Amino acid sequence: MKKVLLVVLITALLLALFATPVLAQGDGEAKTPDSIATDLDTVWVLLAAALVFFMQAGFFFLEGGLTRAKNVANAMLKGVMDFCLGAIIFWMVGFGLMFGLSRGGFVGSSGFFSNLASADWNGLPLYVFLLFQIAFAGAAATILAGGVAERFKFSAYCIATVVITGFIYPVAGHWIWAQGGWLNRLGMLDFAGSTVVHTVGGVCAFVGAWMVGARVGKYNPDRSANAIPGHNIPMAALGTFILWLGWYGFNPGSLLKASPAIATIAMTTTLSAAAGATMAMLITWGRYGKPDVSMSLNGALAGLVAVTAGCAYVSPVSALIIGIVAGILVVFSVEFIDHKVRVDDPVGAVSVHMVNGIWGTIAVGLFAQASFGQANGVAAVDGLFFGGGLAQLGKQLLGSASVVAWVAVTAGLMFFILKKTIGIRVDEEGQRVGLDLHEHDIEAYPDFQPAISEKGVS
Amino acid sequence: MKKVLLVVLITALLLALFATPVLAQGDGEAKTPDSIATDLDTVWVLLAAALVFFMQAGFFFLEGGLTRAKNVANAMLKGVMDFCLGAIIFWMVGFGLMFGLSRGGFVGSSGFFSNLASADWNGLPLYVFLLFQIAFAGAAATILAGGVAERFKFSAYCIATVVITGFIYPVAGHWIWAQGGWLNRLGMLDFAGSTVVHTVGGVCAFVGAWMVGARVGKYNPDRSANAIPGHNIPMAALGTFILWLGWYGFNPGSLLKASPAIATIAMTTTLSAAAGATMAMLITWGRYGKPDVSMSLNGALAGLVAVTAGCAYVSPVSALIIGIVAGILVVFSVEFIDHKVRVDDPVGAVSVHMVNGIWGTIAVGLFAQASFGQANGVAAVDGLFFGGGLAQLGKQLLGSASVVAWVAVTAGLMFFILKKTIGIRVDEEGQRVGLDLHEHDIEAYPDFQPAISEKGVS
Amino acid sequence: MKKVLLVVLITALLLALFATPVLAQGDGEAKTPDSIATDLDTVWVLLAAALVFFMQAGFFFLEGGLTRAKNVANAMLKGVMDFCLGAIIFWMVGFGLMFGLSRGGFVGSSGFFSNLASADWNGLPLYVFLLFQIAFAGAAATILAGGVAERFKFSAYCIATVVITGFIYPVAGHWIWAQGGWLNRLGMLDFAGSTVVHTVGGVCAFVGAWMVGARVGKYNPDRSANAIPGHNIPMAALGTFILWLGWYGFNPGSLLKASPAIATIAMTTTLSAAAGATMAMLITWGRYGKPDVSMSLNGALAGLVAVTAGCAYVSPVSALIIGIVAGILVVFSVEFIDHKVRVDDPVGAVSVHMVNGIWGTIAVGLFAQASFGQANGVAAVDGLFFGGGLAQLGKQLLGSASVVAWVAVTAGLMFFILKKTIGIRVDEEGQRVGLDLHEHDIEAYPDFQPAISEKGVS
Amino acid sequence: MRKVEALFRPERLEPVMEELGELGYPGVTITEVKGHGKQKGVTHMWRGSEYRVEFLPKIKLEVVVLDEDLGKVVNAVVRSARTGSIGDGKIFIYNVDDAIRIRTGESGFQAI
Amino acid sequence: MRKVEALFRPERLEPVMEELGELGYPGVTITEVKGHGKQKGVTHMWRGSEYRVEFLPKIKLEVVVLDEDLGKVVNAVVRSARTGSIGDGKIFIYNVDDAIRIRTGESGFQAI
Amino acid sequence: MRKVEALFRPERLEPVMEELGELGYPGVTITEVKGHGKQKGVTHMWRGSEYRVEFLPKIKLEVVVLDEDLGKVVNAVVRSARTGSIGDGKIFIYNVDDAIRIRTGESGFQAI
Ligand SMILES: Nc1ncnc2c1ncn2[C@@H]1O[C@H](COP(=O)(O)OP(=O)(O)O)[C@@H](O)[C@H]1O
Ligand SMILES: Nc1ncnc2c1ncn2[C@@H]1O[C@H](COP(=O)(O)OP(=O)(O)O)[C@@H](O)[C@H]1O
Ligand SMILES: Nc1ncnc2c1ncn2[C@@H]1O[C@H](COP(=O)(O)OP(=O)(O)O)[C@@H](O)[C@H]1O
Repeated sequence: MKKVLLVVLITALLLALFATPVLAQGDGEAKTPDSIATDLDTVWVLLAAALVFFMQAGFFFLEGGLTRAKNVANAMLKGVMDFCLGAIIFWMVGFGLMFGLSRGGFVGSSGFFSNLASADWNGLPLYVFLLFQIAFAGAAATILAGGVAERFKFSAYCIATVVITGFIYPVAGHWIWAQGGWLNRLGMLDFAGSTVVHTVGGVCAFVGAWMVGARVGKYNPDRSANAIPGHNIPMAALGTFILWLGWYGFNPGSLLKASPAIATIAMTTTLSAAAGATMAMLITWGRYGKPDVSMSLNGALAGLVAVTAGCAYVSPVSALIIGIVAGILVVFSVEFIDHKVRVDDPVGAVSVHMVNGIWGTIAVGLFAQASFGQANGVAAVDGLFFGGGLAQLGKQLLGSASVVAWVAVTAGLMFFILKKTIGIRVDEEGQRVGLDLHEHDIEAYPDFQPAISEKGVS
Repeated sequence: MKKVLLVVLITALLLALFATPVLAQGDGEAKTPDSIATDLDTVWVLLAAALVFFMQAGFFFLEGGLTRAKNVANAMLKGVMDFCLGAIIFWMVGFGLMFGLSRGGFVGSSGFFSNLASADWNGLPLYVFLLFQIAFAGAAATILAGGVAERFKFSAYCIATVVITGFIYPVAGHWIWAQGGWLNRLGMLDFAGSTVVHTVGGVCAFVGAWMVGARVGKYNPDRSANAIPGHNIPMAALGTFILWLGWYGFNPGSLLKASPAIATIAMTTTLSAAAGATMAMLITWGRYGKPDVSMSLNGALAGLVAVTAGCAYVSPVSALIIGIVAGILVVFSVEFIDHKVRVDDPVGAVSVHMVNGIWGTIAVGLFAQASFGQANGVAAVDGLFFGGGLAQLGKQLLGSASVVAWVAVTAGLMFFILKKTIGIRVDEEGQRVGLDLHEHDIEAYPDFQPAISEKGVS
Repeated sequence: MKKVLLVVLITALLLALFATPVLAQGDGEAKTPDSIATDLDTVWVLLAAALVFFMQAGFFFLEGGLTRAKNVANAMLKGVMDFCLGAIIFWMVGFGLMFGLSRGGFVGSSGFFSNLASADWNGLPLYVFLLFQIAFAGAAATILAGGVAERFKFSAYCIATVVITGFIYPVAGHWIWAQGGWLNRLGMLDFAGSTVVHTVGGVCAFVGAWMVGARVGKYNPDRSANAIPGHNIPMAALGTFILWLGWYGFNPGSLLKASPAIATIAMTTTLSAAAGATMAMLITWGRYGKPDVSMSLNGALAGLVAVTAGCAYVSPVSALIIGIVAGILVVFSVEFIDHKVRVDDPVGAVSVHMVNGIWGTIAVGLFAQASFGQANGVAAVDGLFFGGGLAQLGKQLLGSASVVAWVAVTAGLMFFILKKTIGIRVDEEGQRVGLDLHEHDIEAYPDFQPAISEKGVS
Repeated sequence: MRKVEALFRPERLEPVMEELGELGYPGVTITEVKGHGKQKGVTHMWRGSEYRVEFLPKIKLEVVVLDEDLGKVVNAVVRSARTGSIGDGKIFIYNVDDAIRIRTGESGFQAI
Repeated sequence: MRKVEALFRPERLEPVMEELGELGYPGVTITEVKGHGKQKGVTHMWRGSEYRVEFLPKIKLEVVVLDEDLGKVVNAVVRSARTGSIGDGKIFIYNVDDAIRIRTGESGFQAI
Repeated sequence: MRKVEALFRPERLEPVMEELGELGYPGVTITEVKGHGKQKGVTHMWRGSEYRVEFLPKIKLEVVVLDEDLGKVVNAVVRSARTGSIGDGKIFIYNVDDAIRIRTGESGFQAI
């Protein structure tokens, strides 16, 4: 040990003597308005990407809080790993499929494994755009986690994440967001991803939740549903606020440049979220007798998801209305899926992301105003309610339906293959002891005594 | 279902054929230094607003952590809903009352329900300014939550929030921050809101806590106080750090533009917070024998609140002193209010926000330095300790006293009316079972076994 | 009281009558590209500093989550106070020692107690640079906390924090980051602080953990190690993500200006983190049979620490490889330190920060590419694997070894003196009841019933 | 010696302890338990679905007393734990063969 | 009167309660306990080190019954709590001297 | 058969279990309880106000033994749980009418 150190030191000293230190070069070039604008856009999109990245923590805290203590470490690791795996895969292949040179409007075909010292994407440094898109891919993938919570095999989850970020999501994204994507060329509008991110994630969650089956104990033989309360409400509340915070990167950041328009976009985002939470609170107050905490949290998220497609095209008042509808939708949708459809969605991922992703996409066709789109420097289109007729609405419906179909089929196939090979469901005994012990041999809260539940220790 | 889809698809396809896709227009206009400056200011204030928004989570985590487990879901929902209701109401009326055309320096009268595609507020996009102000209004309102924690009716809380963000806060804000506000014209200085936000919120909390009465079990028949320990110290610590993080939007963001001055403002903010926590720790160490965790957290917040008025006018050394005083004040104030005033303030909201809001406002009159104000591009005023005499101090005292009086009267009236109508206090039985079950029919932590407390299960 | 108020009011009114209100001056000067560039750099570095500041919460949540419930309030207060004390001390002396006029390349000698209305540091406002550096100093100091968790006296911890941020860290930092620092002049490269921050903090943690001794119950008489599971996995997961988020300030912020290079830096940072977590997960899956949650979290952090030195000099692919190695290293290092070295490091601080800090520093000598450094406007150097030969590697080894030696000696001396004077170890009984009660007379979770552990109540 | 094992509502712990304190019987052990009896549990709502909590929290208080004090103690508990509504709980009396104080090794009535 | 004290696996609580419910013995008290017996605890892994959890969670169910019902109740519990593997637990029977219903003050068999 | 019910300090659980293990009595049930006795609770400080915690955590260890082993077990617990200061706790001995092993249905001494 000592000798090694000595040799190292001496070598280093010798090297040092002869070395020509290469100091950092000052960037002597004069600043120009254009170069500064690029610098500013880079800063803005990078910080937006960081906020969207942080949404991962919001997702896994929301899921963890709304499910049981015995599965919370699994929820954490799913949330960590879907981002990590997703980031690598999306950088490798997803990005190329999504934003590469379009093959027939259906899929991209260049830009894989980017490894350039300096590159550019429509005036923005490539890597900040890529990073922003990685964070989006992570969000789309992690929506699945909530829907299949408390019973999905971790190994299968990792593979699903890879397939979603590497294939299902980028293809859908290509259609709508790539220059040459067929829905993009058609004029379908999805500003920040009600369809691209939330519908894709929500449909994955729906199909996954359906195919993995309900949690043990969720449905009775008479087909009635049991409630399985979440174990940590503050955790869910913080998760929701982290998500909301992230949305200030998600929506205004999607403009991909600094401009006064990001202010308007942030404003519509805020009003829709506030309206969604308010409505969900009021409706549960009316229906259940008391204002429901977890539904109000879902309401805020529903408002955020719904305004995501239209945030740059609609007015603040319209955003408020979109949020109101979202807050109503989410409550009834949760009940409907729980009691009628009987797909077990522990955190309401389907109601928040799929249902309101679709609603938000449609809402563009109803509420878009050319004046807002124009002022924000994006598409100037009038929706049905502002004299634009059915044209845009039709495109929105088509876009939403196509993506739903695409994801339903591909995700369905994926889950089917996983089911037939490595399996996707943790067995009854594994669910009973909890995924933390069963999948990771860990207790999330070993210092706290678990409460005795009806079914034994929870 | 199938048919509908078919029709939709066909319609959409037909539409698509004839549609003229409206693509996003590149903003062809050349960048100018001025336009970039606006873009930059927009980005900066938007991100500052996002940080201030996130302070909501800091507030509800601090409150939740310093109170009992049986009331924590209620604390969460209060924190969520006061922002949501506040955002909508402030956008509707508060903003107009605060920043609209001044009526006699007392109240604004324009700018309600802003719904413009593009608008401007003193060179800044209107909506980013509005969003920043919404976040501030939310902060002012949510301070109440901590003071009345664990016994206030949720319905009454929602109404109080609406009144504060829609009327009480904007009027006080108009006086000091609107161009024509009477205190503004007088030259009272409150850079980021020690008075406007914190004194307003703190007085609401004080009056509210006083009028709702102490929590069951807080005071004994012999008038001595019982301690009611908080249930989750890490939660309170995270809440504090989220708040501190938010302050980097709150204080430097209040300059409303990007400039080197934000660096100085962030610096004074940091030193005061650090000094506040350090002093609170040292004093509790001396007084109680051991360094107290929750008081040190309060100390940091006290330092932050106190430097908020002066952060752009004082030197780093002065900021340190302001923080030191704040850290001392908060400890003695908590004890004084608990044991002498006998108003039950579970989280120290009054000591942190009202007492230190007043102290911070006064401190401007003592520590302001024209050199700092000038360098920061704000008011160049010398305080008492820097040769400026009593002039500024007088204005500060007047401003603080006026706002205290305004809020005490209006909030008092509001709570009085609420008390006489729907009631503001959860009854003894409701407090015993906890507000989570009583107000929301939810258990925040159903999987953990509650500890047996002296008074039965906590 | 009433009278005082009256007098105040009257005085104020009189004053007001004669007062000449000093309104905020508009900054009439025209914007130039250069002034805007400075404004932008200020905003960027300020927000980066805020993110790095928030890493404190990440650190104390990670530590708290990976240790026992009875010590968590202590972990919180350590994390709060090391930042608060560190901020004050670093502003007072540390900054001057680190970035002041160099005395022989060894230590700085100016810039203490900065208290200027406006000052400049290489074109950046001084205070934003200072704030950024304060946040870094806080990070270096707080790494110690995790290593000595659950048994270190709080008083001694406070003093250690002061010495680290006021002396040990700034001197090491001077060598590498100050213009005239001897390692800097030699050409050693440590872009964002794998050595300056992480190795320094990690060696402090190692020496501290070794000198304070293992926690009671950690090692058996037969020298075998017991596992002492952490009490709150979600807390650790959130802490990790807060840290990761902060790294988007830490690494790209270290460029100290807005430029497209920050995008590349953020990209390499992300890929290394993702690779680190993925590898740690896979290796634990292989070795322990199941994917380990806390190790995967450590893996992400290991990847982040390792890429910190090289993030601006290496390509995305290289970053991925650096992260892969980091993820492998961290798992084996944790086992090695636990079972062979027998130094009790509850959270893996040594493996994450020291081991990977060294690895990351070395990695620059292997993976640096002149093309990347040049494109990012920093040093253009080729590492061993890119045809640069051993030159840079030698410098890196020398730099790392020198800093390890410096910190080992000074920190060792510091802990030795502390041990001989006020003592550094909480006695057996104190550890048994927990540091929360013993050091702060507080229960972190009084409303939850502790689980019965093997050794009695945990 | 007898053991008095009382099961009652958590919120009655304070009055019960006060009464016992007055009797000079501060040596007690309490356990958090859950009970089910005539009182039937409650229904809560979670996201639109109802669920029943069948077991309600109760306190189990155990105090070992000398035979002659049995009546006093039982009466004290009944008095102070009663609210009059269903769910007030039960007291069971057991015989104790012996008692040992760990600290001193004393046994029998001296240990109580 | 007798007390039936059954120690069994937490996951058997639901079937046990169902069987007892059918017998009309809904008055029960349960406690979360930890047990150690022939069943020896489990080994977990934490960051590369193994650790043993010696005590496994069990439910203690107490029900005081009239002497004549003892057999039925014991049989019901044995039937419904059994899985057949080690760790199924034990039932212990104690004599109860007296029972008092706090709400009414009734004692003896009326209190059960 | 007798039940040994020992109440002692949580930190003595490990030595107690070791001693019992040596006696070959690994079949035990433990419960987290809170106690109040001669040892009077502690005072803490919360934000400048004092508050008392009257009940201190104790472990209740229950082990049912054959009559002939009673002495050994009691002695083992007394030896290993003692610290000598107030609050060391008590041991109570009860008679057990019967024991049944759920897994096998065996009863009486075979069930222990
Ligand atoms: N036979 C019994 N054996 C054991 N515990 C019982 C029995 N009967 C009642 N209990 C306990 O007493 C509590 C209160 O009993 P319950 O029948 O609900 O009300 P009340 O005592 O007012 O009739 C129950 O929750 C349970 O803990
Ligand atoms: N002698 C005893 N005294 C008290 N509790 C016992 C005794 N023997 C067993 N138990 C309890 O019963 C549980 C199951 O016993 P164990 O020996 O593991 O399995 P089995 O009953 O199937 O033989 C233990 O965990 C413990 O709680
Ligand atoms: N008469 C009693 N009945 C039930 N439990 C008792 C009795 N006396 C003491 N205990 C239990 O024993 C514990 C220790 O008793 P204590 O009087 O504090 O100390 P010591 O046993 O050293 O005299 C108490 O906390 C309580 O749990």
